[in-house]
Amino acid sequence: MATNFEPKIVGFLCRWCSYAGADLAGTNRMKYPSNISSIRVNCSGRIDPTLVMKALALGADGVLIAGCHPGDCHYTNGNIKTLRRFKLLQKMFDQFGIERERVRLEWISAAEGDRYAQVVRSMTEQVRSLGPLNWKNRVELTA
Amino acid sequence: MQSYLYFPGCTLRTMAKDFDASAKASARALGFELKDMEGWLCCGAVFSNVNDNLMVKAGPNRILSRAQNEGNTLTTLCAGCYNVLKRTTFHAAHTPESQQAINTFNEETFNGGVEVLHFLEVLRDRVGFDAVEKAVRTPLKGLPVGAYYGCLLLRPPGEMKLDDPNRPSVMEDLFTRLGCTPIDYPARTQCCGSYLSVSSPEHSEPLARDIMRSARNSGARLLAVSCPLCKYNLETSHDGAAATTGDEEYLPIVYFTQLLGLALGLDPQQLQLDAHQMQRIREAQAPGVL
Amino acid sequence: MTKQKLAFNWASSCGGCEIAIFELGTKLVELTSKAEIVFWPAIMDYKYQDLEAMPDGNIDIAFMNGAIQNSENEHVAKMLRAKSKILVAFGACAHMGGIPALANTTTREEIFTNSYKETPTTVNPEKTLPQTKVQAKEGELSIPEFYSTVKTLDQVVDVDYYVPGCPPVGEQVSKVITQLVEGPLPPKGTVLGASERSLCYECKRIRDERKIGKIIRTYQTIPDPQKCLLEQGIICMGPATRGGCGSVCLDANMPCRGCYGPLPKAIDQGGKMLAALSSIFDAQNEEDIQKIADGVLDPIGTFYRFSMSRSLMRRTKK
Amino acid sequence: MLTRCKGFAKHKRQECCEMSTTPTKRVGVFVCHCGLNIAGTVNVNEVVERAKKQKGVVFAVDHKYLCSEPGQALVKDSIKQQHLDAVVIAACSPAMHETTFKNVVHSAGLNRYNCEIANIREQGSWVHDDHEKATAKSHIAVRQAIEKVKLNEALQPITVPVTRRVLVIGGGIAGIRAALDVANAGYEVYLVEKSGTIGGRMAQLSETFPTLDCSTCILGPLMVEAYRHPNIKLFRLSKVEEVKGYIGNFKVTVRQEPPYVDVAKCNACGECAKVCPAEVPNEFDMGLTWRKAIYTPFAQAVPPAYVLDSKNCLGLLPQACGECKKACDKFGTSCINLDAWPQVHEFEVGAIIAATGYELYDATKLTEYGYGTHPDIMTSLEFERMLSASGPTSGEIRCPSDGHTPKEIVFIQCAGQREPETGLPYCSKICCMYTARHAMMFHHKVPDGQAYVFYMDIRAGGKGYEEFVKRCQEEKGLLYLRGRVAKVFEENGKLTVKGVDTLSGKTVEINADIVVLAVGMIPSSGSHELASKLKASLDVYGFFAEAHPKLRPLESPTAGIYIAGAGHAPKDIPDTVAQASGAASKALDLLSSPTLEREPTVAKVTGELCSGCGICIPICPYTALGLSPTTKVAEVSAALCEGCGTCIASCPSGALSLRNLTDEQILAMVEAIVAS
Repeated sequence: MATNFEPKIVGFLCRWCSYAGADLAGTNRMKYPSNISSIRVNCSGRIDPTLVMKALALGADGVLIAGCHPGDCHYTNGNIKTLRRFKLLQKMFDQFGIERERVRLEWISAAEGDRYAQVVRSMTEQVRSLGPLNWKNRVELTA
Repeated sequence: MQSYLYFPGCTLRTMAKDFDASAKASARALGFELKDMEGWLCCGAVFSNVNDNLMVKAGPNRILSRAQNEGNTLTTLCAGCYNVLKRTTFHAAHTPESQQAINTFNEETFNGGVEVLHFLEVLRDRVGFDAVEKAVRTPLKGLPVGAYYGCLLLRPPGEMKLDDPNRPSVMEDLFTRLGCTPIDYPARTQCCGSYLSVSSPEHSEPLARDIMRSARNSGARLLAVSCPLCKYNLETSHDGAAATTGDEEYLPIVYFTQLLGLALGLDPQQLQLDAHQMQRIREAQAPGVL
Repeated sequence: MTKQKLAFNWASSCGGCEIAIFELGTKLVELTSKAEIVFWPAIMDYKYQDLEAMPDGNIDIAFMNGAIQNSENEHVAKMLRAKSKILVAFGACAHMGGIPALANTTTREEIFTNSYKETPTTVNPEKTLPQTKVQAKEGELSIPEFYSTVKTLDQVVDVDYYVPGCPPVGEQVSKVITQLVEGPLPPKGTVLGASERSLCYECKRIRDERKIGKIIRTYQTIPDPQKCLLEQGIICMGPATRGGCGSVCLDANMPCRGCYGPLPKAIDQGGKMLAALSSIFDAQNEEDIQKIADGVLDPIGTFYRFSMSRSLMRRTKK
Repeated sequence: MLTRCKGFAKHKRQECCEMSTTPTKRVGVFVCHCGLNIAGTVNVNEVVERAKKQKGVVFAVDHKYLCSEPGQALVKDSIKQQHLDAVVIAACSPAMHETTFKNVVHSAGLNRYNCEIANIREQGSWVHDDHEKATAKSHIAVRQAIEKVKLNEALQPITVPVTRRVLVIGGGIAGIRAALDVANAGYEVYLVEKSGTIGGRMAQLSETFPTLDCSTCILGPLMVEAYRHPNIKLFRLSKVEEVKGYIGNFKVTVRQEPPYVDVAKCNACGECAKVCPAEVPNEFDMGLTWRKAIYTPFAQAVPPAYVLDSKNCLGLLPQACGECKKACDKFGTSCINLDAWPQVHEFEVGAIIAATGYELYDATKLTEYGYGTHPDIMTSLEFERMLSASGPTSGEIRCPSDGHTPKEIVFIQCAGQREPETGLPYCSKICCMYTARHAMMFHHKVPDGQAYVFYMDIRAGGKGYEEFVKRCQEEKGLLYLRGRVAKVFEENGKLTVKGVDTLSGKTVEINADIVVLAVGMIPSSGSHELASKLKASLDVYGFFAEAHPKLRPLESPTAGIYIAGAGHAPKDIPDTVAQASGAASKALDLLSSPTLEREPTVAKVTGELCSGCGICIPICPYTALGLSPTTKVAEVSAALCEGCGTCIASCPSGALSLRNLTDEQILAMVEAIVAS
């Protein structure tokens, strides 16, 4: 795959844990690739699988959903509902042939800035090595 | 015949043949057999003082990785082997990363897929004490036996889970079924001094002596153990004790399997109980039973 | 007033939609007082030349059913579009790709190898595969090109209205035709002959508690005809599917398969159903959740049975 | 693809319906340098210039410190001069200054929701070294914010009425203090207590450290005050059955067992107890004494009347005995009614204070210490009762086994505590202190006795605490041994404590007459059930969780629920009282206005799209969703909704949406990311 390829990764971060964790990574000046851009949502439970699909269909190479660790959800158990949807979505994405590395669900607490940086680093590298997803053209080309 | 995969361990093939023999004989009398596992080697207990935490586990992991080809349980007699093997399975399951290193080193894969059983567990949880009681031919009526557990059978409790670390009852329960009168005494879960008896007997000896005393003071006339090293330390200490305190009273020590065998009506020779020991046991017991 | 000119045509479909119209019976006859049918190859002897011969915009209302799976489908679709004032995507296939669109989980190559080489009933010693052009002694013969990705009608031509269903149910069909013939016309892009709300809105079954402990397939049980199928563990596409079909499947004690397509504001029918279904999994930890999820054996086939081409992903990565 | 309007339709058509009508707002973008924090890595000018090119942006400018006074002024003035409808602030994380800038926008006459923050510092300049990439990413962030703010709707905070009453659960010192504070401020309080009297654990204590003043003497007056207070309605023998509603508007159902004794008439003559044949261990004395089935919990109990516990009474339905009633009718004031029924009370409150207190860890689990095998091995609270003048021995220290005065006593601190494997992992905080007090009291009462205290380390943080412990340690006949006890056992009739003194490095064996175990505090048994009724979360140990460990220690994460006392974490009396008053003032803060405001960014249902499939209803953790009985479709209670949005993700018809975080907005942001 082209090594100069810069993946585009959409990050859906829950406001109370993961977004705060991402901020902490900043406060501690931890470095990670700029390929991810985050969208702050109240709870990872807000993320509807169709939004993930749409993101990929629109041209994202990877999607990261991050929420509070189970048991820590600010909304009691929104993250568990995310997990339920994610598990089934993952199963379907297997069928669609979308590599699991492209769509990840991670639990990142407000204290885990380092973990956020780590996740972004590893995910960026994995997606980079997988190459562009480029879904739109893929569909057109195989017409 | 129901059979259990069995790990003998070095001592049971040298110093503690009687432990091995009595266990196997009793097992047969109870209708199951202890089948030696293929290619067993030292459990590694004696290396437990080396400072490389992973090397210690290399040996036991080999044993277990081999055992898992023959079955999903492995039965032991020696409390030391039991402790080492059981804890190895625990760590295999709970510390995957270091386990990875060990597996790579051993070139054999083990990830905790074997349940390590002590013979006592087999009797209690698999065979069942009721079945044992039914099989008793010559009950050891009123034999005031003190069960000695030591550390390795019970600790660390989180990993061993054999019985309550401070107030165990498995051996007492067994002995009651055999007709004995088990004696509860405070020191039964105290340490016998373990390998200190090699490096610095002056430290281990008093420990062992306390245990003997405690047992005797509480009215025990016989001690039953499940560990060759404990047995050695307790026995050797007694002489020391006798010498220093002028106390001649001899407290015989046998393996719990030997008592089991007797109660099941097996021939003392089969259990490798010599005449001397038998006499002690008779003395200890209410006269006219054996 | 002059009679309106109607046309019916099919692309990649099973013919069920044609039957659905044909079944109108006497209604169809009444219709001929207001409209005349100028093109309907399935019923009467028309050739494409007849269509080509027509001037642009000659047809008032054209009903096209079937998905676009090969170059012929596409060609005819374009021609019909040009000749018609109003083009209606009729039935699930034209609307969303329908059953044919499940071919989007595979490729032309795979389909060819399977059907011309591997199926046990195939006798094809030379292992010849269809070629779009072949030289025969009579000259060059050509057949339409087979597409790897099945498309909806509106993915190849501009479509004015949609009539969902596999097939659309009778009374809805006659309503739609009358409405289009007599006017007034609804806004372009309207989905006709279906409700704006999901099937649940008209479903008679009793709902108790919204949770699913285990996915059950229809052959594994005889569902309680009174209770909501979803709550019995049977995947019913009802919540994510337009009503208006008269819930015929549910009356037969069978779950909705989703042929009436996504709801007006739903981004994606299958995705929405997946979200709704998994949301009510009765499990709190990863292991249990996985167990239930594994009960959905074929997610694409379940959630996109009729809407693959209309979906966000449209096909699998191949 | 359905938005194009061509084709040959003959009739006149109205315009396309599916065209999403993007509101055309005049957006202003403000990019902050934050000194060099941002400008050091991000090319601010480029961000500004590229922002200007975005659709809808009519104004873009940068500033050294936007959060500064002049910076805020710049935003405010530009809004006016440029007639902006919406503002994007590209600066630090919204966690820092979102409120600040929303207020600025508000002060400039715009709706505060027409402001979005683009985080180009914490998730921009600070995490990327490469200037180009950091700049590019900052641009994306700005575009996201622009796209979102364009679709934001102007919202007004939701105001809900506040029922200006408070429910206090638990009648211990925490509950009493909180109830009194609220009541004294002039608001009504419902005080619910499960036992027959208020007073709680503190009533059982003999003295309190470090001042050694008599516990009941300082507690008693408060109990009476609370009982007599016109604003406090006491429900003893009561249990919270159900809690509905939300902050400011809770509907509470309380079930009250009857005392079977008319408080107004009873003069506590005690004739009833004399004849009662049913004897049970007295929980107030930790089972060291017996009481009758009809009894007074303790001398200072309020109300000062007898109470019958129906569980231990020989039988009420059918009446089996009735001796007490006969006696009462004969010698007493005939105040006993054995046909009384439980009552169910329903009332509304605005705030709830949970002060459920603690229980002791089950000492029998600590087999190494042999509790339960020998009567002279006791828990600290049992010993406490023995010290108490109102206790089983009227304050004299005697061995429970044979009643002789102990000469040697061993106190074991951290009994089963700070032991992740076999006991409680945490420290109960108060044991060092009361053990010191116990040892000192022992020495006062048995001057020729010898006390030993085994400790791991002394934790005496608190006013006058360290001094107090030092004083005890210096008493003669009182020996502190730093180390743990391995085993307590009975050998030839004598209790032996075997432990180690880590300072001398020697093992010690002590023959003790009494062994006292300082067992840890655990949440009281009911708290788990209560928490689920309150929808308040608990921590791993079952204590009530706080909203923030540092900054919001008085509030539960569930709005309108406040926590006080040892039900929140092990605490001593001063801390408990302080937290109780704190919780009370938090509740008063809520009650201070007749209405309260809530974030309006909540879920909403588009009725005509909803088919009432009901999927969303169990999804909501706050029961904010329900099906309307009339329209049969879902409806949101805006007051209950916390805006998490998990229902939206579950809605198969797209009828649900989250205000100012709609699918359209999220997708617009996604496009901003992938399109660039």
